[in-house]
Amino acid sequence: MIDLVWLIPLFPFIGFLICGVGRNVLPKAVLGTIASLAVIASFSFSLGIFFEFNSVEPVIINLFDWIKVGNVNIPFAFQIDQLSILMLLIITGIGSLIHIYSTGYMKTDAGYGKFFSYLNLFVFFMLLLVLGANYIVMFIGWEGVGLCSYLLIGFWFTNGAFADAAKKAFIMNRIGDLGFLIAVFIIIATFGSATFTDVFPKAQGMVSGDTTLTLITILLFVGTTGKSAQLPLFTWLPDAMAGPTPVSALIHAATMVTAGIYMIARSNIMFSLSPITMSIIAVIGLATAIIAAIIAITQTDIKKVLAYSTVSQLGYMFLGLGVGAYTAAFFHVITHAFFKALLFLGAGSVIHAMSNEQDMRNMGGLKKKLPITFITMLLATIAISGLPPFSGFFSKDEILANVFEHNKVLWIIGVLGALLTAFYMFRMMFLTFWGSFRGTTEQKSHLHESPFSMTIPLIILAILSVVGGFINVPEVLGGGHWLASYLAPVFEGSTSRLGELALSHSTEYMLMGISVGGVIIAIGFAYFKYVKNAHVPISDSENRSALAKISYNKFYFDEFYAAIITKPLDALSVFFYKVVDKAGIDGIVNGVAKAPIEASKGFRLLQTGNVGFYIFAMVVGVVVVLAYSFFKF
Amino acid sequence: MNLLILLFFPLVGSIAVLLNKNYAKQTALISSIITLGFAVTMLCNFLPEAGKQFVVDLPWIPQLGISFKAGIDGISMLMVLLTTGLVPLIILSGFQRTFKNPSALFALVLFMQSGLLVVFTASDAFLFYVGWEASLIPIYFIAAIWGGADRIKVTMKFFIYTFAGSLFMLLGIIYLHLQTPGNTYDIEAFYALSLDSATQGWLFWCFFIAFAVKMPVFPFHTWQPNTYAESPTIGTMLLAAIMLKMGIYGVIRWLIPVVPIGFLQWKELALILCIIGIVYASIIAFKQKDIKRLIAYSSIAHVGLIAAGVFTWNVQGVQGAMIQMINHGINVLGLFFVADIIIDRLKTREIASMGGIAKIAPKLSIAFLIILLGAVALPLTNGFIGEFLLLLGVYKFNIWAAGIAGLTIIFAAVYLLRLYKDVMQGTLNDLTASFKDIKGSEVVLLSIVCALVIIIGVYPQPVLHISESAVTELIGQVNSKLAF
Amino acid sequence: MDNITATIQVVPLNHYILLSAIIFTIGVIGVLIRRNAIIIFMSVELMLNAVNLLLTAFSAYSGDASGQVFVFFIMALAAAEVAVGLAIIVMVYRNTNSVDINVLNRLKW
Amino acid sequence: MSLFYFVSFLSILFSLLVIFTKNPVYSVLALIATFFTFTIQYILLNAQFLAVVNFIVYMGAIMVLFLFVLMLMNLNKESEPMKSNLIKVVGVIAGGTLLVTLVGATKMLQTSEVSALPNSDIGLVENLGKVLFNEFLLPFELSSILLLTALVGAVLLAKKDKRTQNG
Amino acid sequence: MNTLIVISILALVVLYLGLFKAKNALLPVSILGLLGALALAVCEWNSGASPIFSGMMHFDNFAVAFSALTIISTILILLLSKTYFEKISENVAEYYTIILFALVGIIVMVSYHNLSMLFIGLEIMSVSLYVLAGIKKRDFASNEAALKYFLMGAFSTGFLLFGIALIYGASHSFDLSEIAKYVTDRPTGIDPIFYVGIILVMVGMCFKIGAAPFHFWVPDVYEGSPTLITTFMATVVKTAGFAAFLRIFSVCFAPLSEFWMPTLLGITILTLFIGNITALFQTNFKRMLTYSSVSHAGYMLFAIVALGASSFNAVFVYAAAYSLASIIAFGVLILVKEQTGSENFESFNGLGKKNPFLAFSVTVAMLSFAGIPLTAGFIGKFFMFSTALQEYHTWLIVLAIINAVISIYYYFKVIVAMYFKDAERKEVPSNAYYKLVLGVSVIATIVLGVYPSLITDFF
Repeated sequence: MIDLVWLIPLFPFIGFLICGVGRNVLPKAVLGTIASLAVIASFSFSLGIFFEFNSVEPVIINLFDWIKVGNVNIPFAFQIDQLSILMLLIITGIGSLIHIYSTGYMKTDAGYGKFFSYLNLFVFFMLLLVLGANYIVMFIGWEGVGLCSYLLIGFWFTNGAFADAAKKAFIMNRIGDLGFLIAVFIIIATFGSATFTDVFPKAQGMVSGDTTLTLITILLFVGTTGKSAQLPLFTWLPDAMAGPTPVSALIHAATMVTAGIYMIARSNIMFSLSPITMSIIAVIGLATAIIAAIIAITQTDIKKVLAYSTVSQLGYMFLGLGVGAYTAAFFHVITHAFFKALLFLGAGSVIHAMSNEQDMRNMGGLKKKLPITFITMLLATIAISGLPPFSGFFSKDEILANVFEHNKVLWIIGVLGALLTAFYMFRMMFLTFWGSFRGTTEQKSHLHESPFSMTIPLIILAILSVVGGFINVPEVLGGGHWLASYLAPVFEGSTSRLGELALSHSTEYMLMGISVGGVIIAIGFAYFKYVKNAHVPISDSENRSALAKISYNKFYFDEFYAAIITKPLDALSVFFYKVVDKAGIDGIVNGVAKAPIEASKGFRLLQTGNVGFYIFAMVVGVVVVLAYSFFKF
Repeated sequence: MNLLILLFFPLVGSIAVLLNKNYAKQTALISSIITLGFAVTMLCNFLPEAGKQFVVDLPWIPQLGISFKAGIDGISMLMVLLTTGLVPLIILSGFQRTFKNPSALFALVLFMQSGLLVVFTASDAFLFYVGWEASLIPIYFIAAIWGGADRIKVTMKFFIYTFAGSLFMLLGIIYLHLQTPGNTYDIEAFYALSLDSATQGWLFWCFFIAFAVKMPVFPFHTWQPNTYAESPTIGTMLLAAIMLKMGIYGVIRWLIPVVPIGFLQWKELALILCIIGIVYASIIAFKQKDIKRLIAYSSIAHVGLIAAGVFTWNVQGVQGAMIQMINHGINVLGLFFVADIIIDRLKTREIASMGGIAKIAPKLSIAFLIILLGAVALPLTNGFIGEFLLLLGVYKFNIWAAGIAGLTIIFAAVYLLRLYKDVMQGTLNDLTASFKDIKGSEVVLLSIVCALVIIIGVYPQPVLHISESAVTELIGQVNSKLAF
Repeated sequence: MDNITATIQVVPLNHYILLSAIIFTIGVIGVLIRRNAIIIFMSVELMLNAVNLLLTAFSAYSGDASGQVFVFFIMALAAAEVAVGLAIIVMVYRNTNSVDINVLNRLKW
Repeated sequence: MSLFYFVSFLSILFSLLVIFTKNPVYSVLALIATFFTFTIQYILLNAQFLAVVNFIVYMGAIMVLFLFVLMLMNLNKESEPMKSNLIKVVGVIAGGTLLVTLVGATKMLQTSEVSALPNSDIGLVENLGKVLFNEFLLPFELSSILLLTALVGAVLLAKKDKRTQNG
Repeated sequence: MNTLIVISILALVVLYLGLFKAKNALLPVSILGLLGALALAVCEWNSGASPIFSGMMHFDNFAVAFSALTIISTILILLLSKTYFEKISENVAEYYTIILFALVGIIVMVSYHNLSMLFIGLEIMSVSLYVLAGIKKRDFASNEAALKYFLMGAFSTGFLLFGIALIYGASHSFDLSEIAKYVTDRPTGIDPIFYVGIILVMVGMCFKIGAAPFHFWVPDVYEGSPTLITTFMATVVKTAGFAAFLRIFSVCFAPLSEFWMPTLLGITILTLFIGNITALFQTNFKRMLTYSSVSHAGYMLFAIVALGASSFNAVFVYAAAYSLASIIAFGVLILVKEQTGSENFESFNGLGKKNPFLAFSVTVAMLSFAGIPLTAGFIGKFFMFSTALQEYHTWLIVLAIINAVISIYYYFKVIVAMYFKDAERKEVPSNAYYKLVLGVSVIATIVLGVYPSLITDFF
């Protein structure tokens, strides 16, 4: 079965082709079914491989020689190991659910077939990303998912703003990708290969803090900041909410954005040997987590809140990576995939019910109308807030525990961030489901629970969000740390270097207590503010306090980038074109061309038409020629 | 003799087109497809490792040491395939257009093809030069007769500029000829020369200017955007897709191996110019208002990278350049064809007046997107293979150079996606509302282009294999000369 | 006659060259300063005669007859040239009623 | 010897008169005088044949032609508009410079002086005739073509056309 | 030698035909006679090992080749004259006669071996041309051209003769071999008047070929003369001038090249720039061609500047290419002028549409002038550049390249007018002779451009 691993990406690819070609021919039901079945088939295969795979060493499946130039050989090859298997399961599993959900959600959209073909294409690229046995194949997936993200964000491209958001996402990803690409060049130059199984053993032998490794890892991290929406390249992700909601769930919450974490986890050995990079990652991760959380507090668009929440959670994952807690970070990837996908799908259900209304100021009191959505979303909110025994508790707690061991200051900030998370998530819940309905009467008359195709995935994800944490219950809570032991072969090199988590049980209990307590207070605060006082965020036109303004305007990142990058570049473009190119270089070229013409105007006057002058010129010529000859001679 | 048929069949076709005025397009297409057939036959008999094959060596002007000597090695083979492969597409692109005096147009295209093939196969410097100029004349007429409003001035500038460049090359060629022991123009004799470094230094510039103008490399590029914009699209395609490759091919075959020490002296400067060109042209492309001019500047940027790859003179760089020449040919042809479809229907080149076309022309939008992705070097499209190898080559030269050159992958995305957004996305306006989707030959052409974009992107190895040993050998030869 | 020749022997050849050069230059100056086509033509004749003298002198001093033969040819040329030249001048005069060369300036630039 | 210098002086004087007299007819007369001094020079150089030919051709034929044309055109007055003095000065300076350069270049190295005439009889008709009809036969024949051309050409140009064309 | 006799007799025959009013026989007889002369010239290939007629003439391969070239050019030009002369006056026979006499002079100029022959040949040619320039007797331009040409030609003859006299004074001979012997026998003791002689002969020859600063007559005379005569001047006469120039300098003065070469180099560069730059601003096609003719003289001077074994070939090929292109250009100009009455570039507007053949011919001619490959002009320039580079005149070539680039601009102006500018016009009428001449010239230009070996292995 492992030999047939190439079938896993092939299914969605075939689905993509069928949906793409038949998008206007086949009926919608068929299209949706084919697309979903393709992903479900991949999921089944992934499950099969999951059960079959029991090797400690990764299995490499070479498909064909892709690029072979000189001593650089890049085969098109897949690598199966624990990490990629888990990623396969997440992608295909959640992918399947979202496909099913989408069959309901997108039912009325004209671009139904196109949507599913893109979605399948995305799954295909995502699978390539995690299956690639070398950085280049990974890069294919890496950029491929970026493309699909672009296509799906700009799905409703007739809206110019959406198209701009798509463009922005692609370009920001590209900035990171350049870092990735250069890192790959250095890897090839240093190790002579880009294949993981060649690179990592060699890297293992290098000293910690090696400059080349530091450079490689920093550049790789630059790559991840784009893809996983970290500072300073995170601004595309909130804008990416322009895409259909299932896309936000699949791509911009559960899978694509975690590619960065996957990549660092995959390259953990190199990172473990670069302490400087690790610190940078931790700091940037935490900063992202906090800034995004602060922004999320004041957002009024339900999807924007979730988007910033995603950025924030990704920040936590990077914080985990930064302190060497690869398993914990990856654990958070899994649980986050469950509850964030659920939250987005739930939000989608709400938006669906509200006739595409996304502003929470126009919602309220929906829990009666949308019971399933409400309950599942509530579970997910609790999970993300980190209340035990929901999944988010375990994963976040493990990250924070590792951070605590590493650096106490980071831990304090991290916990603060967790409190903020709880606050803004419950704020969202309260604003949406509690209180009284604030929308139009027309919207009110349309309110309805979503169809089964949409609610069933919600329920499944809700279950996973609740119980997902049990795959890696720490020993202190009597768990078996299954995930850690399962992934141990992948992180073996790093753990042997960095060591295991070595906190005493009592400390761990204390940490859990602090964070859970804080979270409960935060929720209570939110409850008082938004339920008891029924506070509704003010409209855009009213004045906010300075802090709220900064938060509401996303710390002015977009404006800042516009001011220091976009506008200068545009100005530079005009300057280069009009001044340097047209006037400068072309001016010189034209000037050189003009010179003879101007000279011509003068020269022709020599030809006066007067014989006397001609003869005079001849005589002068003879004199000069004679004089010159003899002078020279 | 096989090669002679390949080289001169287009001329036969050209005459056939002139005689068969009523079916000019069809005759031209058939002729070019037959030429492609010859090229493919040769490819089937081609052994990449066997060095120069299908050699023709006929006396031409014996008392000057000039012979008609041509042959095909891996590098030439790729260029021959590029030329013979793209010309049918270029002819096809004119199928739904009406031209005044079409037989003359297509005869010129075929005539030019012959010249290009001579350039890419010549082993004799004189022959090379003749082919070089012979391909310039037809394109001048194509651009100047069938071009846009401003064509006369623009094409004159183009012609004078390129002609000036090539005359300096002629100076270099004659000079080298006089240095060879047997007073010959044979490239092998040029390779065998070992001149002192000062001589090689100025000879480098003689050749470099000719090639740099053709490519064009910053700051010799100012003829290009206007010429591309004003030429009829057939001409633009010929210029961008095939003709500028003459410059790069020239660098690989006639510049670096002939004056290796001169190359060594000026390598850095050449590379810096190339890299400046990449960034500079990309930035200019950001705010271009004219669709063809935007693609033209993008072409400068892309070619800058190819040239930079060549000047690094390592296997990755040169091989990357080889495959990227093919890719750039395909992509730029596709882009210009898409632009032509849009311009033909809307009668304007102004990007600002377009928008929303994707809504009513889904086929065009898909094709455009695929070609565009090829141009921005997305993995699994052809562009990625080339740019990956090129940047790897540049990286091996210098990491900072690679970093700056690598900006192209960001910048290309910026301006091309902006173009796509402004043209295809957004809302329809009065002008674009009646846009008709592609049909007939347009579909065929764009399908072929898109298929090539993806096929080469997914499985480039066969293409790379053709030129690999020739490139390796050439690099080895130069490096051994530089070793002492 | 012989004694005359003997007297001449004392004249250095250089003086003949000088004389010819002076006459030649006078001819050139004549061409430069006059506007009458006929006078200009006459100045040209002066130049030719200077050459004739020079050739004869060289011929006499070197004892080689070919120089004098050459002078004969120059005279033949002069005759031919005068015929054609005066014909042209007459023709021009018929059209313009002038032999002033400054009138001839339609063709310029 | 002094005869040579005297004749030379006369040559220069008359030739200056040729170019500086305002009346064309006087110019022609001065030119005839100049040619006469040349004839004397030829005699002094023992070039008798040339002296005779010069006398007949130049002083006889050519000069008569000039005079004839001048009279024909009624140019025997001082009708010629003279050039401005500036042009005259410039012309003289240019000519003077030419003279200086010519002579200077010639004199840069000392010219060898010929002290004896190797063969004083070369200028006699008999000797010259031998050379002319042996060695220089071909040019002699060809000069007939030259004269014929001039003949045809002069007639062609000088005769009045019946038709008037501008074609 | 036989060629010379045949042409001389032919001229007389034609003159008599004119007397007997056999107008229709003029052209056929002239052409047949010239073909015969051509055949005789070709027969003497490789037979003229030594000078004949007491060293007066040396009909060597050089002479044969240039005779053939000039005779062919003359034939082509005469073919164009079918209706041209008749429009000027009735004296067509005399025109043919004088052209043929000029050709006699030219044959002498390419085969002389004695300075007296050079002189006589040159004068036969010049006197004929003075007459020919003025055959449009009622046309002011033609009058002016004739008088300017005559006055300046006679003036420059004075310098040439002075030079010849000085050379004779030093070497005591007019025979080229004797002069060469004089030079080689005493490399140090050469009389300084000999050097002055060289320079003055150079000046005289430069005047004849129209090199700056002795070129001033060229534009005016070429423009004013009847176009057909201009064609003759620009092609046959110029070719002969170069042949004569090259002959004396290669046979006699080659060992002293260090002395005269720098001067001639200066003249060459000046000629190139004056010709090309002045041509740029012209609006009259004919006048543009005259300036371009000056610049081509500059290119051809390369062969003399870099005197060597390949100079003969270079001048021959260049002259052939230049003659062919000139015949095309002037030939079409005659037709266009007949229709529009103007010689400006505008009168060519739209020619490409109405007269594709004429336009194509002119295009080929312009490309050949500009030195674009696959035309004879390129081969000519190529030979010139090769020759000059053999003597390491690299900077000269660089300047020549700049000039070649400048020249593109004005040569292409007419192409632009013909093809890219539309104008209301009727088809230009042309007769079969024109088609024949233009066709032959175009084919020859292209054939020589593609396979120059046909004429390049003469020397």
